[in-house]
Amino acid sequence: MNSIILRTASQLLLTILLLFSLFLMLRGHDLPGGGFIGGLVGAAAVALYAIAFGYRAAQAMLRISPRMLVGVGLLAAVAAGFLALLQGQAFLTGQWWIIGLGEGAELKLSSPLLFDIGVYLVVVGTVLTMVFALEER
Amino acid sequence: METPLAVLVGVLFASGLYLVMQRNLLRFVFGLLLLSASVNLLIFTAGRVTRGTAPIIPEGLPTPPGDVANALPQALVLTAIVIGFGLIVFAIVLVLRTHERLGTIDTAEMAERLEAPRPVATDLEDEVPA
Amino acid sequence: MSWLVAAPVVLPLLTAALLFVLQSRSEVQRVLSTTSTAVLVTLSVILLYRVSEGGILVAQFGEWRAPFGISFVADHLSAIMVVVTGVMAVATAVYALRDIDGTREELGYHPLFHVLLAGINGAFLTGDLFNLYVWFEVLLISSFVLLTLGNRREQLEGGIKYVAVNLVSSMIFLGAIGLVYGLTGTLNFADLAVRLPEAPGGLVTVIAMLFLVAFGVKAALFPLFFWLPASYHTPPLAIAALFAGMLTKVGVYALIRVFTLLFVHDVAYTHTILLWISGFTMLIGVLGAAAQSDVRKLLSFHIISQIGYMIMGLALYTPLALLGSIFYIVHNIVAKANLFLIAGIGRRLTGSFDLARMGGLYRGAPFLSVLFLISAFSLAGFPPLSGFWAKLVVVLAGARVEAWPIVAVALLVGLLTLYSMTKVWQAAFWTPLPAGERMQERPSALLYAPAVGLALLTLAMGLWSGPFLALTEAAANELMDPSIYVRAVLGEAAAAAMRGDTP
Amino acid sequence: MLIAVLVSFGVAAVAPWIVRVVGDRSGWLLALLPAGVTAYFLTYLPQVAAGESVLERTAWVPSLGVSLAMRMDGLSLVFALMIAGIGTAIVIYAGGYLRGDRQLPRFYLLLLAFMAAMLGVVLSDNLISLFVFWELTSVTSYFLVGYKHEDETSRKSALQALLVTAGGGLAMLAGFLLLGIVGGTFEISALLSDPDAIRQHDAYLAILVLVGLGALTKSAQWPFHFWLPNAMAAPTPVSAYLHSATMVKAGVYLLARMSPGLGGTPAWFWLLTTAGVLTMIAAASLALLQRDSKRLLAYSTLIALGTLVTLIGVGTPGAIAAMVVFLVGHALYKAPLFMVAGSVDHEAGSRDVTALRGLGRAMPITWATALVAGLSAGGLPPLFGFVAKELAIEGLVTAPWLLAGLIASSAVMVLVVYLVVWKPFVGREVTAPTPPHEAPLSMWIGPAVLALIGALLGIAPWLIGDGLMVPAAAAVLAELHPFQLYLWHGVNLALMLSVLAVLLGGILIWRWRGLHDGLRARTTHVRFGPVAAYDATMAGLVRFAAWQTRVLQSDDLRHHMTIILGFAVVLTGATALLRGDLSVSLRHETGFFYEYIVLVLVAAAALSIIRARTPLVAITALGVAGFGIAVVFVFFAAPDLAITQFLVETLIVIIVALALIRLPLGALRGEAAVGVRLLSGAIAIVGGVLMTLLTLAVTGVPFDATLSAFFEAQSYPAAQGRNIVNVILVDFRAMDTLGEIVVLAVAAAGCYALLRRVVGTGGESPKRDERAAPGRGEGA
Repeated sequence: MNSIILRTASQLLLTILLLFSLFLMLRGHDLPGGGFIGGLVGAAAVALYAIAFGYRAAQAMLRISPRMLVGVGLLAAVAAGFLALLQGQAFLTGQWWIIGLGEGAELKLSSPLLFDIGVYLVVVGTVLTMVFALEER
Repeated sequence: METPLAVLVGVLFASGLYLVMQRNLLRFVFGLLLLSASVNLLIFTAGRVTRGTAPIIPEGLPTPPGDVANALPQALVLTAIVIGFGLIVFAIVLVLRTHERLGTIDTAEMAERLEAPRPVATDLEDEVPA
Repeated sequence: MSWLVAAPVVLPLLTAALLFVLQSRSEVQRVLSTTSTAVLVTLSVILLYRVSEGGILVAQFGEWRAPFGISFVADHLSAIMVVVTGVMAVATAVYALRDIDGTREELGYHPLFHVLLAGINGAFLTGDLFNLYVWFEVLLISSFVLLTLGNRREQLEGGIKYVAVNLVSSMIFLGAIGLVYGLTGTLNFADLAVRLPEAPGGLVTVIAMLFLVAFGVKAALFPLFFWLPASYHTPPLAIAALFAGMLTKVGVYALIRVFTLLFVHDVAYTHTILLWISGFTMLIGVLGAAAQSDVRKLLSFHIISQIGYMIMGLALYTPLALLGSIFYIVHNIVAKANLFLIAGIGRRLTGSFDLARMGGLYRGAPFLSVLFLISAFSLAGFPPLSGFWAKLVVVLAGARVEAWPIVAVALLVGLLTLYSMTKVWQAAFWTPLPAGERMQERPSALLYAPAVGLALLTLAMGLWSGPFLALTEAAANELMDPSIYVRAVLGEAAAAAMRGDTP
Repeated sequence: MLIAVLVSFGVAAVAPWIVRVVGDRSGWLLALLPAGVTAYFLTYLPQVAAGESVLERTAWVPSLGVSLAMRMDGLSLVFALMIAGIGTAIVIYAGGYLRGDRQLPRFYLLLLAFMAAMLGVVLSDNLISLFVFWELTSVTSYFLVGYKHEDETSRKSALQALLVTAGGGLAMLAGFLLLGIVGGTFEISALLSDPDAIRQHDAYLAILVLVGLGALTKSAQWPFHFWLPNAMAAPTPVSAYLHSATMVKAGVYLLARMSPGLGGTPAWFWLLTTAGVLTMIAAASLALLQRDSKRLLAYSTLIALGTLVTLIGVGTPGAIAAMVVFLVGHALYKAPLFMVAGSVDHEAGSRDVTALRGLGRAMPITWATALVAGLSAGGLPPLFGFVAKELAIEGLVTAPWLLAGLIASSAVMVLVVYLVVWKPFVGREVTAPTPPHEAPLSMWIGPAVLALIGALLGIAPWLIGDGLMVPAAAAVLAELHPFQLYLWHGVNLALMLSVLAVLLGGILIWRWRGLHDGLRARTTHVRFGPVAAYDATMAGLVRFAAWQTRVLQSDDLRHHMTIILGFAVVLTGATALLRGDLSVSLRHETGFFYEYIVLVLVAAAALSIIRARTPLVAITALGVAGFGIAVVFVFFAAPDLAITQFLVETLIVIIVALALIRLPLGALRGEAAVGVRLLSGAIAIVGGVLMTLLTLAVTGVPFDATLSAFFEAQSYPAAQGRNIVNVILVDFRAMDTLGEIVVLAVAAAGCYALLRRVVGTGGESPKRDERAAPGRGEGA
């Protein structure tokens, strides 16, 4: 797949899809989406890149091994559960920090969000690990 | 709409069962996929289905305005789909690897291949005596 | 105390997550992994102590009260199982320091090991049916990977069978969960215990059979056990020992849980089926063992046979029988896993797992002989070792309800177990090594240490069986009265409603 | 009393170290233990002689009614003194016999542990703790018989002894449990205090047979007798101790102990006397075939055991008195005889009585000991054996056929004595494989002392009569029946029968060689009887095990899957028919046309996978089915599910395709035979129908939506989320999701591990296994 169009297109697509996947994840609490769906789309973005440039290039672009992503994601999810323990509440109890940004806009930071980010990372890492491992052969 | 869905559950389940009882491991994998689809659909159906609204609360309201679809089975099925995905991909890769190391994906031949002194190998480095 | 109930799952998960991140640093991994198991067993013992002092402990994740959120429930049975898991974790983790090679470490042995522990403990602690499925899958997928880790050909061949059968049974399990949910609208065990009696009984019995099959596969009951002897002899012994000890017991645990808490409306039917199955499981397993000449395969068949005794206790469904069943589980995990560890040392000394090629261990390794004898004779039910009490209680329970055929089978199987254990003893220990073979290098003390610890535990459970029996008795009494469980999870009102009291 | 048992176990545990430190003379030092224990038990003599019994309670497992209660009465004291007293002689003897043996440390451990266990058996007042000690004697016996474990005969004999006694032990355990249930306690004294409750219970016969099986196997009664002669593979001290003086008498002890509770019924009488007499006769006949001194003595032990069991079966005061006296008499002569045979073997190199001649000159002390013990064994005055036999004959006069058995076997006893204590020693010319010389002190002192005690008690039997024998008989009878012991009873029937037995023995001695050779020639090809039955059982077991494993354990996953799913379907289906009321009422459904089209499409796709001949077709069908299901989710208001299903399906199709590239084309070939397909098809169809019916039945029940209502109400107010499905995933049921991502993480790790191009070296360095074909195939 050495077509320049594809390469250019996939670079563009990569950016758009990655952003879209983050968007899907972040809005998941209120609308269809969430860590899993977002993660799949994100993984698809990188996988597409890998198909266009080879998995080595994709890995280099990522800078971090997909297996590491999995580990970090797991850590994030478990950590989200631990936040509640610090407050003396049960494991995985939702913690919310709502920061007003003025004019009615607000930023909702929360442990469920962190949890969902963990899910996102694990999904991206998992799918990429699988795809890279299959591609490698 | 539960009745036709229940019938579909049965058809998928039966096809899956038939396929997992085959000698060919690839067929086995397909059977597994069908079984998975069948039970996912079963959970979905068991929570009763409605054509109404998705379980999403509109802006500005604290709770859904009227009847919405049952959210719990959806969440369960979502989890089950994801878990099934992980398991089945692992199974596929295992079949692939078994094919490389034993030279067959026929369940009736696998044990014999194990006894063969020289495996049918695709990658020679595997054959360093373990 | 809710953190304590979650700790046996969260700690290994956290450890696994850290180990995933630290994948490239082998020394750090080893230290972290072993330390974590030590902490795990400590926390588990504290949990059991708390439960035995103050009764059932419940954790409601996210502070969502039952039945809406997911509950973890530590009753006596769960806490006992968690402690045993902790003990096995420490033993196999130490053994693994010498048994697991660098390649397997690099492929992720350490995090996988902890995920497996988390899955096992999750299955023991969860009070939610769907969540049980999730932990089952966690332990299954990690066992899949551990089983095939290293990609040796016999591992793959055995792995295929193990994976295939277990995946299909998982599908049946999931389907059964869907049906239960559709019937009751709930997933919480305690809530189900309240609501299932109101559901159509015949339908519930049919669904119960699906659970019996699904858990029966994991527990390796007759005739669902084929995957076990096809695969358990293939991985390194540190992994095989943990599998042999724990995995089937998770299935047994699940059977005990659902057939004491959920499906007790038609005991005459369901538990009679269990009784038949238990008899065949005992018999077929031990006969399978008699035909084997590979130590690991022989021991694998024994696992099946002994599962039969545990199910017999459940099937008899009296407090004494359940006590026996639980005591049997604990005894069996310790003794059976130890035999695998000892077989591993024996293999290092003689260079083989094949009884025809092993030999000379009585002369060459007297200490190992003692360790083997303790575990093997315990499994054969010889007094005063732990297995004797286990068998005694189960048989006594059978005699009390005059279930003579199963009592006869249980005793006969005891004799056959003795026969197959002496077969190993005679061939591997008494018979001299084949001509021209010499004893190999002295195995590391790290391999011996866990075997010694488990042997001492077996001895202790035999000679001071009183306290152990008291704990299991408390567990059995809780199981016989589901309203205790329901009260702990849902409160007094639900328990009273369940007992049929009018408030 | 428990303290004596525990101390003995303790000393046994450290015995190996003592032997290593002290060396060759450790036998003398270790003998202090049994000697001390003997002295300790002698202190109970006054109380016991006064007719008291001492009870000592120690809790063990109270919740099961198991205690370490110990009781001392006449019967227990007789046994305890025998065990410890003869034990002293044996421990000293073994020091000489096994001098310099590498395994001596282990030997002492086992021997002393056996002694401790045996003491436990005869002192326990609790059925379960008695069983515990009982089995410990079986185990220690196993290791002692297999002492020369590098020799295959030893191993086989050890296993045989273990399996026979342990098998009987398990029957006995069942009997004990039954007894405990019937009597409401495991305490023996409590059980025996109310014998009618047991004897008149429906389970009496079962209890009798089960407990009897334990006793009869342990005491090697016909048809379980064969393990005892084979156990002669053990070193001589073991044969002398376990297999003549003590362990084999455990069965006798148990019968005597239980006799107040179980005895006195016709069933008891017939069971015991039949077994006893058959044992006497079988042993007497088989003894004629032997020329190995230890085997000869083993068969004579069987005769004695048969006599004891017969006497207990008869159960009259006279018979019981005879039993306790015979018990002691036998122990006092049989142990020395074994030791003498061992000394001869040790110093002259053979146990074949036809290969030895004229040893008397070289081994005078040994010979003298042999003669004294032998005369006692032959039942000749003025020795204790004579007293015992006279009593036995008197005890059996009421049952002529039992008496006939006793006389016949006594005659053989005389022959055995001649062959063991006379034939090898007399003569001027010395015939022996190695030049004989006298045994060392350690090897003659023990037997000599025991033989002398036998002689002393023969002359003055009253020494132990009232003090020990009468209380012992009283314990068995549960009431006091005083009797006197005399050496000389005057000329009476018993004496005449005794003379008859000796005369018959003389005839046997005269005709022995011809009889022996003739019988041997005729019996070499015998292929039936208890031994053949044992061998056939063992061989059959192995064959059956192999057969059932072959049948059930095919190597083919497809077979496993078919059996498992077949079982699942049959079990569920049968339950549905038997118990279930899957009354499915067809409901009126209001579906849209396009919905049905999608459903039919999915079903058709699924079915076409079955028919697919090429992977491409299958993958396409799979994709269609998956996307169809996603569409179904769209129809029924599940957007998250639809998206997920769509994405996952895509990924799976891609991954299957990636994998397929590496699999051979036509990978879907390989069809099974028509019959197999029909079977799978039937299972599949029934399974599918069941699933449909169950789903319909379940959805036909009114739905309880409490949980969902809670989620709808709390999702936004309490969990700040509008997408209820997502809130359930990350908050309400976040634990599920946590598990789910762990599954994913591990699946990824698994794929990585499977696909990495590394060699699994295994933790093991290359060993023999790997050089040949590894693993499999060695199994069946």
